[in-house]
Amino acid sequence: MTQKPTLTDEAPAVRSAPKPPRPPRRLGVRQVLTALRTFVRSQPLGAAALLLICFFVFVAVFAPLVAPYDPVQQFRRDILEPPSGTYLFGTDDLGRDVLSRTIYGAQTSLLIGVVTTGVSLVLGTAIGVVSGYFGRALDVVVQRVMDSVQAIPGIVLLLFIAVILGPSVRNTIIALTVVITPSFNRIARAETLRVRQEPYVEAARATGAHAPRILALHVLPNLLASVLTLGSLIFAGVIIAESALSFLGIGAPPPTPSWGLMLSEGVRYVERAPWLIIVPSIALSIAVFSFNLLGDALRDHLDPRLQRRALDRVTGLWWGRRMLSRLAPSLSRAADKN
Amino acid sequence: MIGYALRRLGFGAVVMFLVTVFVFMIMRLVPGDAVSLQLQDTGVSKAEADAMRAEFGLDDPVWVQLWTWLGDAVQGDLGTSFYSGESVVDLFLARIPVTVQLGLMAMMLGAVLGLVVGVVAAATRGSMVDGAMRLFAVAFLSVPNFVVALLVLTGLAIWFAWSPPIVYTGPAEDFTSWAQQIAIPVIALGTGGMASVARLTRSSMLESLGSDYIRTVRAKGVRERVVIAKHALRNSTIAVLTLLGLELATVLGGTVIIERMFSLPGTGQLIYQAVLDRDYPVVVACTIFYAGLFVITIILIDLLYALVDPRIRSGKALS
Amino acid sequence: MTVPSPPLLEVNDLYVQFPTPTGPVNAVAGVSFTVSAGETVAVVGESGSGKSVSSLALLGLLGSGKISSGSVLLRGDELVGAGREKLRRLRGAEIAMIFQNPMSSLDPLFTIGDQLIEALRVHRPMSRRAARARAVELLREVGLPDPERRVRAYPHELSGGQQQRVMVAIALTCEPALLIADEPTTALDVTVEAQILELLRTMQRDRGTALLLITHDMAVVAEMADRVVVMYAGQVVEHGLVEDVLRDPRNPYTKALIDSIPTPATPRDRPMPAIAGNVPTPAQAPPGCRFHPRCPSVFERCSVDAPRLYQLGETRASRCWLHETEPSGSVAETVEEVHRVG
Amino acid sequence: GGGGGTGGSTDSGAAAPVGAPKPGGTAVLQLPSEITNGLNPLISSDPTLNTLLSGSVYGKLIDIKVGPNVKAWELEPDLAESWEVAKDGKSYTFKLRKDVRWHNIAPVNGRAFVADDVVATFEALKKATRVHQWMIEPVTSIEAPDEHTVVFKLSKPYAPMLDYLAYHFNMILPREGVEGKFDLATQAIGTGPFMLDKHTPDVEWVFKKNPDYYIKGKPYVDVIKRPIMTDIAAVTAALRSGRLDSGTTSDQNVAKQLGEQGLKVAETPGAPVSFFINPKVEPFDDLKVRQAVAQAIDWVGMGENIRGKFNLTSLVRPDTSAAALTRDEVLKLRPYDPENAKKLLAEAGLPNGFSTKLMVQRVDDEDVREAQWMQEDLAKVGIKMELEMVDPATGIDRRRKHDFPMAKALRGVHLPDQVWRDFEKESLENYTSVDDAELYELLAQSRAEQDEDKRNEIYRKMQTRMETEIVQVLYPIQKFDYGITGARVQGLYESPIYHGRRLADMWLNES
Amino acid sequence: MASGPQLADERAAPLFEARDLVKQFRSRRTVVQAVNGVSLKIPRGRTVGLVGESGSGKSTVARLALRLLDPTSGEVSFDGVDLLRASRAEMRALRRRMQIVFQDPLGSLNPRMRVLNAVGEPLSVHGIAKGKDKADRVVELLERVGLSSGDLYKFSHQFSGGQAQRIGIARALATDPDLIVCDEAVSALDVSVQAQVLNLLKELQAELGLSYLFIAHDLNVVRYMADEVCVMYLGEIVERGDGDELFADPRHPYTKMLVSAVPEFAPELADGRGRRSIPRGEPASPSDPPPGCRFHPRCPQAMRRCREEAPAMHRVPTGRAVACHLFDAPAAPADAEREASER
Ligand SMILES: Nc1ncnc2c1ncn2[C@@H]1O[C@H](COP(=O)(O)OP(=O)(O)OP(=O)(O)O)[C@@H](O)[C@H]1O
Ligand SMILES: Nc1ncnc2c1ncn2[C@@H]1O[C@H](COP(=O)(O)OP(=O)(O)OP(=O)(O)O)[C@@H](O)[C@H]1O
Ligand SMILES: [Mg+2]
Ligand SMILES: [Mg+2]
Repeated sequence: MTQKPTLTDEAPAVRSAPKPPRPPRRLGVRQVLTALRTFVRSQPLGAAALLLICFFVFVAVFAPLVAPYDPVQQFRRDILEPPSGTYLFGTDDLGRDVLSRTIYGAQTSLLIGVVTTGVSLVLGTAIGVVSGYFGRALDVVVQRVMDSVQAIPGIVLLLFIAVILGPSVRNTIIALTVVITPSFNRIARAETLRVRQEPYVEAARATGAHAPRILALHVLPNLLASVLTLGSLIFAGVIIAESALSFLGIGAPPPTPSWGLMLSEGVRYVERAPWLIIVPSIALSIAVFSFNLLGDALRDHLDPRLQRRALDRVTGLWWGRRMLSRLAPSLSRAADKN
Repeated sequence: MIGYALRRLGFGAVVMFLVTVFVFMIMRLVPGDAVSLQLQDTGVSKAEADAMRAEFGLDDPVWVQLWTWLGDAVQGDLGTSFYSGESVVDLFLARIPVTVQLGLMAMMLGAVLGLVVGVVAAATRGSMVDGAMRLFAVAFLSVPNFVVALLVLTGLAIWFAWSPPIVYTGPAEDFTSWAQQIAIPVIALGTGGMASVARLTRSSMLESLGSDYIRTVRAKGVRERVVIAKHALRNSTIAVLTLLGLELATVLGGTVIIERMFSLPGTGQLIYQAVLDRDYPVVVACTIFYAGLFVITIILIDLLYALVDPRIRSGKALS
Repeated sequence: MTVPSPPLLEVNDLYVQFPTPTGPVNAVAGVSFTVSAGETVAVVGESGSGKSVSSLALLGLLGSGKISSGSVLLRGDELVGAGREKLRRLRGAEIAMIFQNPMSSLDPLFTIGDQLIEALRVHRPMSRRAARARAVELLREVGLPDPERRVRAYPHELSGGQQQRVMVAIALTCEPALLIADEPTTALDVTVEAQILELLRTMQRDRGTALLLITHDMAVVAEMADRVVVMYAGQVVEHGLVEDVLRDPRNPYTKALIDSIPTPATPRDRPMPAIAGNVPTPAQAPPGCRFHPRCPSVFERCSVDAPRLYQLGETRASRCWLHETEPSGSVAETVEEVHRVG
Repeated sequence: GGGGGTGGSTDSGAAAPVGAPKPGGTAVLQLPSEITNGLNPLISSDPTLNTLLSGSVYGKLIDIKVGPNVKAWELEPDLAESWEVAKDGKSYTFKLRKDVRWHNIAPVNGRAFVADDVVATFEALKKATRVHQWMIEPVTSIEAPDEHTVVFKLSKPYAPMLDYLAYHFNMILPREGVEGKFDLATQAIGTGPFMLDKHTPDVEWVFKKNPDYYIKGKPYVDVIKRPIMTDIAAVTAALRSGRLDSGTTSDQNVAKQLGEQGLKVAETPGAPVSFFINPKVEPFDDLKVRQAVAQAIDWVGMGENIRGKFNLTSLVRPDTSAAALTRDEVLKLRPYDPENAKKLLAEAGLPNGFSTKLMVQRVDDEDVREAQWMQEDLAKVGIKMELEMVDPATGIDRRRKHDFPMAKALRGVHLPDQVWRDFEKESLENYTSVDDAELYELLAQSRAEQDEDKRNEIYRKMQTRMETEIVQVLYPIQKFDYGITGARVQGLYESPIYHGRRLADMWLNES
Repeated sequence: MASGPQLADERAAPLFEARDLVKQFRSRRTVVQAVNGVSLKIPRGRTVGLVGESGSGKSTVARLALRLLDPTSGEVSFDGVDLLRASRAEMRALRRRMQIVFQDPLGSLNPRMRVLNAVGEPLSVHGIAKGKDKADRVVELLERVGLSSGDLYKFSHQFSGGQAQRIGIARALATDPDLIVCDEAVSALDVSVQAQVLNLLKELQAELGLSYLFIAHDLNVVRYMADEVCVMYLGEIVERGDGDELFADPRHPYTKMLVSAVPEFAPELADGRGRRSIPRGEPASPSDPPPGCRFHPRCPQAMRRCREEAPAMHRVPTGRAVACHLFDAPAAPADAEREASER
């Protein structure tokens, strides 16, 4: 009654693949397109957000071509002109074209957003991963330092850094990076503690793999999803933070066109020249909105089943209003206990 | 539990010490000092300015300053302002109530609205209501709070010729006036919090709604309303608590713009002005206070967890 | 109990659909079975065969899924398409459920007393005090030691076996006519499993509750059930009295499944009889007979046409083309017709 | 310095009063910032302190006149009824009023004001080296021959003496305060029309009427509240809702808007915009380059577009001295002439311009806008100027360390002599290291010159020299602030200095 | 391949030997005695099975055996090398020769790694093969476990549980190990697939002469796989012996309880119901083990002595060893082979 079991049982799926397929190229156009296609299909909303972001990036990169005027050129006869055919979105209090400033503003704001998020992501993740993976004294020391950076009120750090280095786009980036890095550290560390206990990491250790290899091939790829998601959300927070810094006069120095600066400069004219804040506000909102949506979509897309829990916690905890999501002590603590 | 708490407190102390060291190091790098500022417009000679510096201990090497400060701090003396000569503790304590009121109210507003929005969105997942609520939440996230505050303030003044009372009064003195005064700042600060609470509530609600124990509750025949309000919501509070606790720590440190805008005598203004004035004793003390607050908040969150979740109470890790 | 009483529960040609990113998927495709009052019916099948989905569908607890066709009759009363409120009233009162993983099936934030009291008071007006007293009594009945104290315990303070006892107590609060137990012992150790199975058995015997026992363990079926329904890839492939099916499986799948279970008698020096290949997910169910790619007795027709469920005698049915040509000559009749008869 | 930004007065209403003065009521006047350093005038030079106390709580010997028809700097008696200057300019004799009493607050308890108080005050001031001693530097002795006479003896003639005595710093304190019988830092007991009633830190100051003020019937209002309000949006909203009677903005657009809405707007002369060019930094060591910079910028356009109301000035303010160069004179010395600027640059060997930085210490938003205006103008002649925003502490520090190529700030000086003091060699505020023998010679002459017209002539020469030969410090325009008052506030006149006594003339028309 | 119940092979030195392994996990408040004096020998080419309830310390023994954890005390040696004294380099070299297969087939594969790299990881780590060589070798391995080269570039989520477990086994085979520890390698699989994997493991053993430490909680599976079965209870081995005999004639009261608790699947028995005895009590917690014999609170035959004194391992005539006072026969206390020593 029993059929003789074969060692290599012939499941039809196996049978129909006689030749080994070519290895997928790492970053071929085809791969990117395929990845994009699946993303679009599974996350239409996220794809729309991505499109918007691409639009912003395009506008930022090609600002000189897109913008009707030089963003710092002062049309001194046309101060605070309302929107018209000449100035699509009106002019500001120095007679500069608001549309052009908004377009160039995308450059500054995106630059600050990308670099700040990028650098703090890399830095924070590196610190968190190493600290979380090796644990013990190193972890305790590193985490206390990170805690201390977080425990200093963001505004004090930002003010001090701005005062020491002077306000400039670069220094805004430095200041925000210092403030944000600990949150990436936290999430990366919490995720490392989780991933460290995954059987596949233990399997790699059993194989005799060195720590650097395990970190690079097993730990990092598996926490990237959460880190990237947090990143896309923090990105939005950074743009908002930049406006707050500008409002306090410690952001990008004038006449640099940046949305934050435009908002903080224009806010005095809400009544007389509302276009001064409406235009950058809308740009800011759409950008932030896109990054939020993209974050959500990335989370869903990258990790349909894995890590859902940790991620939801994290993404809910992003910047919110203030400087940081000082997130995940609960996560790290939960992991500590094991 | 006690050992654990002690360990946390120990960490807290380390953190506060590190914060102190950082702040002293940073101050060394900052250009300008309180003496130059105080003596501007006075035609004072350099020698006199240096004498004043010596008086403030500003001419000592930074580690001596740090050591002196620590020595005094251990004896309970956190220093006095370079300017008013008042004790920094008094300065801080006089201003903390406003910040705490503002922070707490904003958080409460954010928490209540956020919970409602989050719960409704989760309960109607995928529907128009859900979509609208999420959109609404993100919209609030993407407008800086000072812009919200300004729009509300200006709008009210233009259309209703109304503005909040100018002079801050405590809630005990004149409740109506206080309420009117604090309303707009609270709204401005609270909306952002609301958006993040809503987000988090929604996602953790969805997480609990999909869990096994909710299935059990439903299988008992419990009404969906009760399922959501009693079981799912309570199980989502851990995550929301984390957020709220940490937001509190940041909201308290981040009310500078709003406090300035509404002339609220809070710590945000104090610390901001102290940095600009290079009033180091005040900066150091405020930072230490905030760091302490941060540490305590985190410990408090832990205790709250234990209150909410019996597993944590008995020392078992979160599931 | 070999004579089937009029069915308490009748599930007829049930289809359950889940939306997935790649389009809707039928996780359950045409499941029919009946449960009579006081009877124990076991549903077995490998992981993903649709056992849980079928049972959750009965009470509208599918979440994102929905019943796309078929009918569920509880004492002749149609449940498919019934209002939420009606289903809610049935849950716990008429049909109760216990689940696979007791650790995660109890709300961690409430004491087990609270959870029992909630179950008691949902369907019957009852004072808290009375409910508490009843809760203690129920805990005692399910054999939880020291129930007066344990009523104030939180789920995590109990062991897995004790938690499952609490689940049983909750399920039995309203004396339901049918208890659905979805793999109640899979997460438990063998020693504890034996205890819980014993508990279920006595509870059922004492109260005359019908039991729909979902499991993937043939041994549990052998221990517990009167009748067995074997599922594969969202379909019922065979059903019948336990003695008949286990002793003489007619469907090749059932046969192969039974063979692949290691027993104390399995010879150690010979390979285990195994079924080649893997259980297909509902989305990739092959055409024709869903088992044909793995079937040792496969022939051409199997990969083309889907076989119907053949009635083999009064209490027995199997889904296989072999029955059409079977010399035994038992009347090949679809189960649907049987239902129409009685 | 930067802190003195709002220069002259903070509250002012220019329109002629409606109806007759009537007593009573509470006036709410914006105070833009909190004091930083305690209330002791011997220690603090905080402008906010002067706003609060000078003239209103503490009287001075001499004051300046304000009122509907006063246009220029004109002295009037306050605690001194009359005064006399010796021919040689080395002795000043003041006859004091006899009807003045100190506020009725312990430990002074409303005793009569006597010459001894003046002696005590100025002796203390001479010792208070850190702050204002420089104003009375040549004074060698202060004597009180009788209860109501005070004689100042000077080492040399010192023409600015009277101006300085009228200046807001020189409040007269009771001897008890000077001697520490009460704490000058927390208490203020003066002779002025108002008494300090209450202070809630960071919130507000409350003053109440001094019932024993020497001018009978004044002050009119019972209470003055000075809530601390920094944000212009909040001030605007409060003015609109009537919660605030008076506020100040530096923003012409806001002022215009509020004016259109029925509030009274008074243009109040403010501090000079100060622009420093550091000759120690190349290429500014070349006078031609400095001249080019000065001529490349359209100062008039800047004033018109950004400040609205402004005065084109050289260093001396028109509202405090008749010596100030007029607009036309200034334009002649410092024309807007980008072509010439380019030529000058070419002559200096920089035909293609150069890159530099402007350190901007922001006091109000207009500062930043002006900096951008200057930036654009300089760009047109090929000077690429980057803006470097600094906070006040950094600003003052770097200016004193001469650590900037160009700097823009608001230097809160009022009186001509005060202006020149900055450029003395040893002065800490000599940011651009002015070192000009001829200028110093003129300064010495001016101090010795008793005749006002002659002295003004010297001041003119000095301004001309600064504009043409030195060109290291420019106060290119004097900004105006906009005092905005509600309809009920009457009789509140602008003043170039912090001048609290004018509040005694203010009354509220409750309608 | 098959062999009789030749236990404790004296002929050759065992491939793997553990002596008196103790592992305690200390947390702030409690000490979990996960493993408490376990001794094991795995002869070359043989399978030693380990059964026990959840939490009895099976996985901990597995980790100790591979030195993924350091024992609190005890000795582990592999092919005569003392693992605990091995240098880093030695240890790395030894890791080539011992591999592990985990319970959760999907969890033990990095979700972000293609099969090629997952299976090839040991090859890369030990510098055995690179590039094309590696791919060839991986294909070979995949074919050996019943997969094909078509799967080379897939990710783990594209496989079913059974296939994923095959990948795990392929990875374990990559370095030609001598010992594979299977920690519940089939527990998560459906019976039909479980049978496939069991067959595969046996087949590989026959072909490659592998030794297995085979851990499971299903007695039937362990019996089928192992030459010698060890029954663990609360960190201790309570009985060991040939699987068939253990089943047919359990000696230790715990083994008896375990065997009788297994629901019997016997289609040929018309009515076997209710025949079983229902086990008493529940396992105690390893953080608070009972004194004396750890099983005594649940033991139907407990005596006073059991409460006070921990039993030693006694050899019983059938070639088995039992840790129970009942076997402390007056006949031969001297014969008692003290394999496990209690503290
Ligand atoms: N929410 C859902 N969305 C999509 N598919 C689902 C969902 N729930 C279940 N399914 C699919 O339905 C099929 C049947 O699942 P079901 O849980 O009924 O299996 P089961 O027989 O109970 O298996 P197990 O023994 O693992 O519990 C599975 O293939 C599963 O993937
Ligand atoms: N890293 C650890 N820290 C603390 N306790 C641990 C750790 N690992 C295991 N334990 C504890 O040691 C005991 C034995 O665990 P182990 O995993 O070895 O049991 P097991 O027999 O494999 O159980 P299962 O059948 O559930 O896998 C358990 O009580 C467990 O909680
Ligand atoms: Mg199931
Ligand atoms: Mg285990």
